[in-house]
Amino acid sequence: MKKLINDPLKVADELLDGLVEAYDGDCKKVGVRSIVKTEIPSNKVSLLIGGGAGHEPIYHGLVGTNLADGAACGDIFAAPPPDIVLEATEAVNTGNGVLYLYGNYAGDVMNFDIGAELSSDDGIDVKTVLITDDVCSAPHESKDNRRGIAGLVIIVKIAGAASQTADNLEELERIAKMAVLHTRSVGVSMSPGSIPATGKPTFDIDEELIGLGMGIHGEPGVSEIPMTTADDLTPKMLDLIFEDFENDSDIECLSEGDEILLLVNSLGATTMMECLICLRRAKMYLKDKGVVVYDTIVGPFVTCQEMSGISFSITKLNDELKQYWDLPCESVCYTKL
Amino acid sequence: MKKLINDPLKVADELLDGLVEAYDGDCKKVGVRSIVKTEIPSNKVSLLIGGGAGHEPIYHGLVGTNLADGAACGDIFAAPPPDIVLEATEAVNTGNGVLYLYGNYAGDVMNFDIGAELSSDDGIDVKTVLITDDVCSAPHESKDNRRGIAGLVIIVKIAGAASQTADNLEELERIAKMAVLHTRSVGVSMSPGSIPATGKPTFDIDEELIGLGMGIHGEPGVSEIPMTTADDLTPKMLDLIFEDFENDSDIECLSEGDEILLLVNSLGATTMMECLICLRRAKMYLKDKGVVVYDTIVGPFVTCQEMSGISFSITKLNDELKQYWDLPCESVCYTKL
Amino acid sequence: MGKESLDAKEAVEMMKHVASVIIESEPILTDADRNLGDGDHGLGMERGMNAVINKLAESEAHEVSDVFKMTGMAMMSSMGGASGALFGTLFRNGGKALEGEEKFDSKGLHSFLESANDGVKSRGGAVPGDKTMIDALEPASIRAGEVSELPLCESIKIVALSANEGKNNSKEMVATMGRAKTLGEKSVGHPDAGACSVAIIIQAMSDFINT
Amino acid sequence: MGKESLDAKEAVEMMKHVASVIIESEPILTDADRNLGDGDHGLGMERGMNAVINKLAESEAHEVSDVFKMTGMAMMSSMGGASGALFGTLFRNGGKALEGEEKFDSKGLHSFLESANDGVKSRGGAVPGDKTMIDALEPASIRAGEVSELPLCESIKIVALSANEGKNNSKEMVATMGRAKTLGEKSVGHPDAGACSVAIIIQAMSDFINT
Ligand SMILES: Nc1ncnc2c1ncn2[C@@H]1O[C@H](COP(=O)(O)OP(=O)(O)O)[C@@H](O)[C@H]1O
Ligand SMILES: Nc1ncnc2c1ncn2[C@@H]1O[C@H](COP(=O)(O)OP(=O)(O)O)[C@@H](O)[C@H]1O
Ligand SMILES: [Mg+2]
Ligand SMILES: [Mg+2]
Ligand SMILES: [Mg+2]
Ligand SMILES: [Mg+2]
Repeated sequence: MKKLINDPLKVADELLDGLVEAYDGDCKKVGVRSIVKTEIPSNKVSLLIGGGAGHEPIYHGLVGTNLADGAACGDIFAAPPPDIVLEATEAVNTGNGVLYLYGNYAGDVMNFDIGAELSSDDGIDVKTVLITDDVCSAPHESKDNRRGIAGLVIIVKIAGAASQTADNLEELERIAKMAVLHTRSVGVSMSPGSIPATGKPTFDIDEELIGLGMGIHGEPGVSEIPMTTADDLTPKMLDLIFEDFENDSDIECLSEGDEILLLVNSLGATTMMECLICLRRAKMYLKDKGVVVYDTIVGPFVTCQEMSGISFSITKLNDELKQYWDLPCESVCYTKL
Repeated sequence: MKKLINDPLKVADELLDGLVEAYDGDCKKVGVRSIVKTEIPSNKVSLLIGGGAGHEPIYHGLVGTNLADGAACGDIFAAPPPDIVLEATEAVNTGNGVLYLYGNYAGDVMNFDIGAELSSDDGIDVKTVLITDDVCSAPHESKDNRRGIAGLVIIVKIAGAASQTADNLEELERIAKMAVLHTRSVGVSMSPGSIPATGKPTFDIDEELIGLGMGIHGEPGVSEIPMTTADDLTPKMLDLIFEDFENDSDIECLSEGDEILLLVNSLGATTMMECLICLRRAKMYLKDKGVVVYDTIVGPFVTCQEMSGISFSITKLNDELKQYWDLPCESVCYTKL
Repeated sequence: MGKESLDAKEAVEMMKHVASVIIESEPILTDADRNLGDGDHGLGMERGMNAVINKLAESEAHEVSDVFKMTGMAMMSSMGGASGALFGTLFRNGGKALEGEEKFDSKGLHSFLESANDGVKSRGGAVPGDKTMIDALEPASIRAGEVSELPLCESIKIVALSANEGKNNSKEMVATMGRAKTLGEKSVGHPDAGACSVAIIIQAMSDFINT
Repeated sequence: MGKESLDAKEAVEMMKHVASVIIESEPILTDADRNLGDGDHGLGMERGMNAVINKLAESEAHEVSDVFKMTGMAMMSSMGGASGALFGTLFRNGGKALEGEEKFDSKGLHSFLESANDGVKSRGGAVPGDKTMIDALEPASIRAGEVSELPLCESIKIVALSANEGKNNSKEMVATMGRAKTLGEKSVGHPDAGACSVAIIIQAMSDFINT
């Protein structure tokens, strides 16, 4: 694995410096390892995201115009320590409260929670919404235990838009929760990424198998299935999302005429070519179901180094979510006119 | 190499179908293998791009709002045949002429030229501008022989903006040529991509070497150098671009206070993390030179399957180019607010 | 000769020794986390322990409790991840239980581990049997209570054995917490990475105290 | 027994044979292009020759010239890439030179190759020695002029040998055209992929004519 890096132990710091540079002044680095918008309107409810590094262009790449106000960045695959959460919280806070919105991983929850405790010691009002879109990581009865995967791009986009106009922290929390409830993802992986500092792959998988439901660090999914074609795999994955909407009584199932957002995400090594071929089949599937795709997003947004794999995320839209989706946004990770 | 495809001989067709789907109605497929905007204003000078497939999200992903009006798409790494160029030309033509803008490869030139001959038999006014930004592919004295690499993203963006307001084909040609003259790139590769139909790598390279100046199909560059760090390689690559501006009497050299666009492109397998780390070093270099980065673009835009490598492209801005750069644009490949 | 207690200065030396042993053990911990998690536990602990070494070199510890609290702070601030919060909590909570004590002795060892264990349990919500660091920490804490009348150099040896046994027992458990939880039955057969760290830390303390 | 000339129907059979030989040779051509180019020449030729087979099955050729022109059109429309334009031009231009001829004989072979060679040269701008398909095509064309008094089954054998020799000579050349040009001196030692295709095509024609 030839990687264009310097000191393997400094990649998280150096990539953050590079990310700040990519913003050409729209964002700045704060403290040890946070990135924050240069200008945050003083009357705004703030949106803070974050998580481990190594998944570029998320998480820190989702800071931007009508997106997150800041991100607390950890080391490779490691949640940011509480001090970093605190420094980011202080930097984005305008006095109107800060919503923490991040993927549901034990490490992130503990560190952000400690960060929230420290922040409230400082008098900052913090609420937390966990991203839990990975339907393969827990059954729907315990959907709050699910991991956050690529659906976070849509969820952060919607919350970012909502944070522009939300009157208070509770209102932003409500919309972020709605975006989470309405967004479900299923991923697969064919081969692992590696940790830059050790060069070791994060998991092993047979040459003939696909990990169905695998997480974005290679966490095991529901099963290993034989390697197959794009056209065979795509409906299998979408079935899992449709079934999940069907089984979950907290939300109506996906039915004819429903409008959705469709995100096809590459985990890194899977080419845009493959994503597009899978997208083609996904659209056939959705047309069959009579579901209307309001907007399609495709690309490598949530990656894990050179890990190969793909995920589909579907957001069931309602008028409110759609209105927030429609707002243009700009960032290194995702830009929409 | 586990790839999520179906019939390896149909990848170019299927990915195009997927790409059309990604546009959610803003673009449509035309003829055998072209993609064209659904609505083209009737008074517009048209911009047609194109080239071989397998480099997604370019070329066909650069069709869109304030970008190209259409693209003629070839098979994997193969220029589109003349019939496809013709069908795309007819579809984008509004009667005000069509500019062909594509990378300078023998196959593309021959096929687009035959396409232009067929088009002018049909009474369509066609002009051609070749993209030749790869400084390592020929010395500056014969810069018209150079290959087109990642700088094409900037060049097509600028020409797309100019095509919205250009009074006639000659005017659009003038601006596209200016964008080409002002844009220079240098690439490297560490490992090859493969052709989906054969699974064979497109070239071989030593585990300890980097191909300096390699093209986006793995065409040889200026030399093979030992694998090194991001911070060591980046200045070496930028030096080549600066020297080229210096040596070429057709354009003034890059000097203090000049404004530039900086594009860091991944060839596919090189992670966004690595791109950002290299970007960090590039910005230091540019600050040292006193050159002002007006806008930074970073990501996998011009890829070659799972090939690893990176390129830097620099566009020396002037008022006219800057004005076109500033126009928002939207497409699957590149979107700017 | 084995020590019966440590003062603040000795506790600093002990934690430096612990840190160096953990740093050496990075590959073992990395492998353990590769089997069940995302493979970064070794690096995280290495990062944390390097921060501990720096912190202990920079600032002076007046009490033994400070040594452990500084260790916890350094780990929590530098590591991130689940284990940053948890090992940070372990040492901070453990250290708090020693506030006001001049020496670190067998009774102190028990207070330290009991409070550390409570802290980690309430921070992470895991209980024994969930295949986490708790499965090494809790038996060690209980055993420390049973042997708190022995001299430190003796009790720590016994406690280290318990932690190690707990780590070994974690092999047979099914993961229900952290990244490993989705493995279910497949998690059986490998020890938990965090439990490995706990066992190595206590063993390193014992080795230092006994030389 | 070798043929002295071919009518349109026989020319169709010959081109089908040529197509099947090229399709079989895909791996050889792929490897040749991997050494010097982007490795897709074999697939392109395979794609083109499949289109040729379909085209010849669909539409009827009344004259021998039609057979070659249809071959060229099918290749040009289906292949893309440098070789789509060039091999398309080769067969289209070659075919044009035979317009009005009822039979394809030794004289026709010469006209075909001469016109094909001119077409490829003016389309691609290469000259002999540039390490392209021209280096097989031009010697074949010249030799065809010299042996045009022999019966076709004899002349084609000699011409096929020339093409093959030309292909072999291309090994020692330095590439200056197409994707291989940036290789410079490093291109020496491998034959040009397009020259391999030309040699295989003419050899397959010869084999068909001589059975
Ligand atoms: N909720 C929890 N309670 C107790 N220990 C936990 C919990 N979650 C994780 N752990 C411990 O943390 C270890 C993993 O640490 P590490 O790999 O550094 O974190 P991450 O999971 O963020 O990559 C596990 O082996 C386990 O011992
Ligand atoms: N300008 C040219 N003139 C003549 N032949 C050429 C020229 N450029 C390329 N070729 C021929 O085309 C062959 C490569 O064909 P192919 O691999 O199909 O095209 P591409 O270069 O587009 O991938 C070369 O081996 C060479 O024989
Ligand atoms: Mg981790
Ligand atoms: Mg090609
Ligand atoms: Mg881990
Ligand atoms: Mg080729």
